[in-house]
Amino acid sequence: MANKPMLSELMKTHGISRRAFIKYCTSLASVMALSPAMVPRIAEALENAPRPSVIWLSFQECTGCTEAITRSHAPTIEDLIFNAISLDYHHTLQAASGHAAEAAREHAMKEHYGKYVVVVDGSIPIKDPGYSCIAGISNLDMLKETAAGAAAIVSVGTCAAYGGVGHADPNPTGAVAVSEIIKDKPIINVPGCPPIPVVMTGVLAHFLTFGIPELDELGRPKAFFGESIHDRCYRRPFYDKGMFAESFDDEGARGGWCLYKLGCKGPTTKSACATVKWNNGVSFPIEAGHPCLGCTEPDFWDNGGFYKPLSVPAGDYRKLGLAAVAGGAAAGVAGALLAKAGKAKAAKAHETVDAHDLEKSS
Amino acid sequence: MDCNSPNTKKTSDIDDVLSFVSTGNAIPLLHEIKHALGQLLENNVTSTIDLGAIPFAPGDERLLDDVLGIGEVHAALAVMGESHVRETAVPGVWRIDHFDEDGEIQSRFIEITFMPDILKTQRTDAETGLETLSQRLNALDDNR
Amino acid sequence: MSATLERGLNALREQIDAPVASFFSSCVSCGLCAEACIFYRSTEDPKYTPIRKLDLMRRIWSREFTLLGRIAGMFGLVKPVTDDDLKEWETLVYDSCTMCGRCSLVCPVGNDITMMIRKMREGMSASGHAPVELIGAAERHTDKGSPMGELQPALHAQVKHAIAETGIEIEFDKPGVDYMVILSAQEIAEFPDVLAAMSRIFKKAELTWTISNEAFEATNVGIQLGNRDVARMLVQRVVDAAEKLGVKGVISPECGHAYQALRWEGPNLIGRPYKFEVIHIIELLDKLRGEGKLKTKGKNSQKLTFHDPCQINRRGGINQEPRRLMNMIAENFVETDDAGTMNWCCGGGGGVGANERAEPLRHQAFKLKKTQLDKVEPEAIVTMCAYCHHTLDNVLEEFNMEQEVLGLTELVAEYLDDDLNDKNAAGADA
Amino acid sequence: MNNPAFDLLMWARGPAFDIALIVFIGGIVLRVVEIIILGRKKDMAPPKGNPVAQGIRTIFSRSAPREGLVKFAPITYVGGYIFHLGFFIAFFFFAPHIALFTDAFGVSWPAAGRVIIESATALAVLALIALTYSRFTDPVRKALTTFDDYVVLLLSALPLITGYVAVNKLFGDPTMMMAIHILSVNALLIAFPFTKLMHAVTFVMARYYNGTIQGRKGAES
Repeated sequence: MANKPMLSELMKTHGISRRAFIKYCTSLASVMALSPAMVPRIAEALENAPRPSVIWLSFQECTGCTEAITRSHAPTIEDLIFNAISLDYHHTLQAASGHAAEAAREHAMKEHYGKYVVVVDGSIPIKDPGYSCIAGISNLDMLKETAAGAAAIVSVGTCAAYGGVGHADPNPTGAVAVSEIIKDKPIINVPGCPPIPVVMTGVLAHFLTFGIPELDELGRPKAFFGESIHDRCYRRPFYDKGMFAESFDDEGARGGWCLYKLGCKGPTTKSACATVKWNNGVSFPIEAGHPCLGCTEPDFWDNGGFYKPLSVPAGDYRKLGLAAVAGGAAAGVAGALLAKAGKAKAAKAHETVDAHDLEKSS
Repeated sequence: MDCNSPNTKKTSDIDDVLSFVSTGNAIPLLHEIKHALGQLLENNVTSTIDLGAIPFAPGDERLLDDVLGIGEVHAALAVMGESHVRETAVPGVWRIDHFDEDGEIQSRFIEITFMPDILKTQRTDAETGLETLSQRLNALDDNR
Repeated sequence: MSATLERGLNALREQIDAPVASFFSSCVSCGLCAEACIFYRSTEDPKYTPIRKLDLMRRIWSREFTLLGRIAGMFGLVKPVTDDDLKEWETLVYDSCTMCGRCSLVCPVGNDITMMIRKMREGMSASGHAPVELIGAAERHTDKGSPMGELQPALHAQVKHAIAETGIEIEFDKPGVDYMVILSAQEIAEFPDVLAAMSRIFKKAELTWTISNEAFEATNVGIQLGNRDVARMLVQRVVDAAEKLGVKGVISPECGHAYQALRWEGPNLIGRPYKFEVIHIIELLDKLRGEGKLKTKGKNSQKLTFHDPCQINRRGGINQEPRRLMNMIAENFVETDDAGTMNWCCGGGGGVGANERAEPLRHQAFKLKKTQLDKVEPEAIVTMCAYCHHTLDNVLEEFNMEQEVLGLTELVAEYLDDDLNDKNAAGADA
Repeated sequence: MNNPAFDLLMWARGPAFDIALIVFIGGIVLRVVEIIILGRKKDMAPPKGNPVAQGIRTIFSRSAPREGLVKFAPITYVGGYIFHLGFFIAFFFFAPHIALFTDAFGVSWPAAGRVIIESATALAVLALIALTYSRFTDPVRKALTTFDDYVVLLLSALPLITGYVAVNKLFGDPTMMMAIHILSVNALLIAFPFTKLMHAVTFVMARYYNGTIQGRKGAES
């Protein structure tokens, strides 16, 4: 696996023309939100990219991220990007198993110490590390051990990036994100449940060409997570015109109106879904008629109900409101009674006067 | 609800409404194109505008198509999926749409140039072509 | 017994009710009441902003009638009201407010500021901060039956005079008649012609009426002073006399606050409805006109305008009645700007006219009315309040204005279609 | 890992909103009950007009200015109308706000478009600036103005401004701005019963009482 041909060689052997490669680079630039002027540089960098060894660690996860990334129907240049890396360990995909598999990981770590890339999907339980083990090694230990010699870590999926579903309340396993454990390595978060495959390859492409991309405060590449879904949503004009679907089966829903009132989290969710879309650009949740769940955001499971509009209070405020009415009424009665007592006292103290009592004696 | 029930009138109504929905981004974009065309003529500078980088609604799309129109050249490329290179009715302004092998849109550009680069034969491809041609000629020689 | 701070504060406490609480809760200190106030508009001094005149009452409300104010008071955020405060407010509450009620009509949140000034004066008077003139008038009214002192002899003389003039008998203390007439001290002293006018009109309309020796005074200084004990006592006199005579109704004369006192405050002061009705003389005249019992002949050819007394129109609800009468007898009736409900006060109402130190301010305030009068240039001003009449007479002289002021009742009588007018007309022809 | 902006947003629309709502509702009920229980004596004077009918009519009719007065306080009148109308439109016709009412009461009504909402918001803010300016410059208003008034002006402006910034993403992280927007609304809710903001409820009572007092006399109100 170690002596893979360079990308240009690969293209030649696959009969891919330079023109196709330029087309890919152009589209890649568009996906990464880079200027079209950058295309020549991308092409050059991709051709001469080093081929880092990649160790893929899967912890508390559903394999959805791996599924997503391997679900390309047609062989594309994305495949080539993957071919350009040396995936030395991925316990779901690799042929080897058991000791042989672990040996491959240890070998890669030793061979490429300080240079390999660790890709993680899944959260890490820390309440009891024994909740999730691979080959008898707890996730926590394996992450620490593997991360020690890594050049960078890519946390793929919301679980690895932010804890995800495992971290959701009440978090029985004490699941945490990679960044909670590893503090001394650059970490690129590629959240999403799962992340868009093109985004994953785009990040890898960026890493191969220009190194670690510019990240936002949540460790996400700005190129893909710089703007909210709401801002890029093709249904945004309906929002601006005040046209909303009120249920999943009304005129608005059929007419493709804005899904804000059905709980769409687009306004607070940063992701490229609305532009890059899913399944090779076929569609994305909102286009399919479902509000955005906000899966690229930390704690999206617990950020209010999926079908609750963002502007709606998250708590059980109705009961509280009724309690407040009762409490306010009680306090009001108390206050009024105090006031009335004062007034009654004043009335009692009232001595009928006549016109001769209106001047001060002094 | 029966999702397959044909309700064509309804759908066309919706399309009609949608086509009027716009973000207002088309007009500034057209001005940018005009400026770029001026630059091309004055300083021979080509420009590329990534349509994926601008929020566009169907109404914007319609306006852009209406204003630019369809020109004389239309090239269909077969490069890992189709690509379409069309000159608009405003010569010097080209529309380039890249599709992947499933026929889904990959990226879309407007190029302001005398000749889009993607149409030109790449040097390495020509080199490969030379090799290929040589091999084929050799094969002919061998078979002779 | 004498006035003290504690009695003043208690009096204010007694006055605070749900409307007051809702008014203070609603004020957003927008300042629009100032634009309606005759004293602010004529001086542009912000201290005359109506709602500010109530600040002491607001503080008591806040400190003692709201739970939150109580708490704020504990932290010293709402200061208690002191005697010095009341002293400082005296001129604001008595000199610069005629209780004209314009502010209550413009307040966007609907605060009846005028009603609160009335309440505020309860506290002011009980704490000994009422103007001496008003206290003096109250004492005279209590002891001698009228704010001007002993007026009974004068009244008898005027009645005699009226009988002589009209040839129609006027009987005192006659039970079982339709109406008991009461008069304002101003009418008895300055405008006694109203007696003859009423006498003739009622005769023609076949109404029976009388005057009580026990209660002929209509004014009620207790209302202006802001003292409900005094006001109640004065109302009670009229009520007792009327109920003793068993009259059908009491005619409230051309006097603003007298109408306010007897018609609207009275039943609440004595705590029960009357056994008779109270009707304003102009209301009655208009009613007679409507029933065809009041007919006139000829019209006044002068250019006439009408001055609305605040307590009778804006605060009393008598607006169209005088206008219908005016149209019956005036050939050239012109209205000033803001005529009717939003008419400017003459400047003398609410006890301000009796208050000597308020005179310069009162004159200043008249300028607003003057501007309106100058615009229409009437030859005479008709009104239906003897005190407005009195104030206008004085102030017109002060400003060297030529107009004559006329009482509406007298003016109507002048054109009454009766024998006396026929005789006079015949005399004039001859 | 947490997103501090989203955590703040969740706190703002969660516990903070709950607290604000309790204070808001409890406070309003407290103050209204306190006023109503004070009561007023039955009026013994036989009515000339219809007090109750006029009281109810005045609740609405007093929304119009008294003729001829606007020119004496143009900023107060025009600014006042624009602010109240703008705030009303922005508050009741912006879809996310309607969603709140739908959630709470199950009622819904058509939303206004962005142009209307944003114009209303901008105008309301401009009106508030003008009203604040006149509190500094108009002698009457200056003399009446207390600390309370400035607090109220600020608290009314903040939700408008932060809402505008959050929706238009003018600056700051949009999620953070949304959180700040909701927090500013919470602040408004909490302050409501304890400040002059209370007039938005009690004006109904005040106008009604004024109307009944005048209506009994058959006088205008």
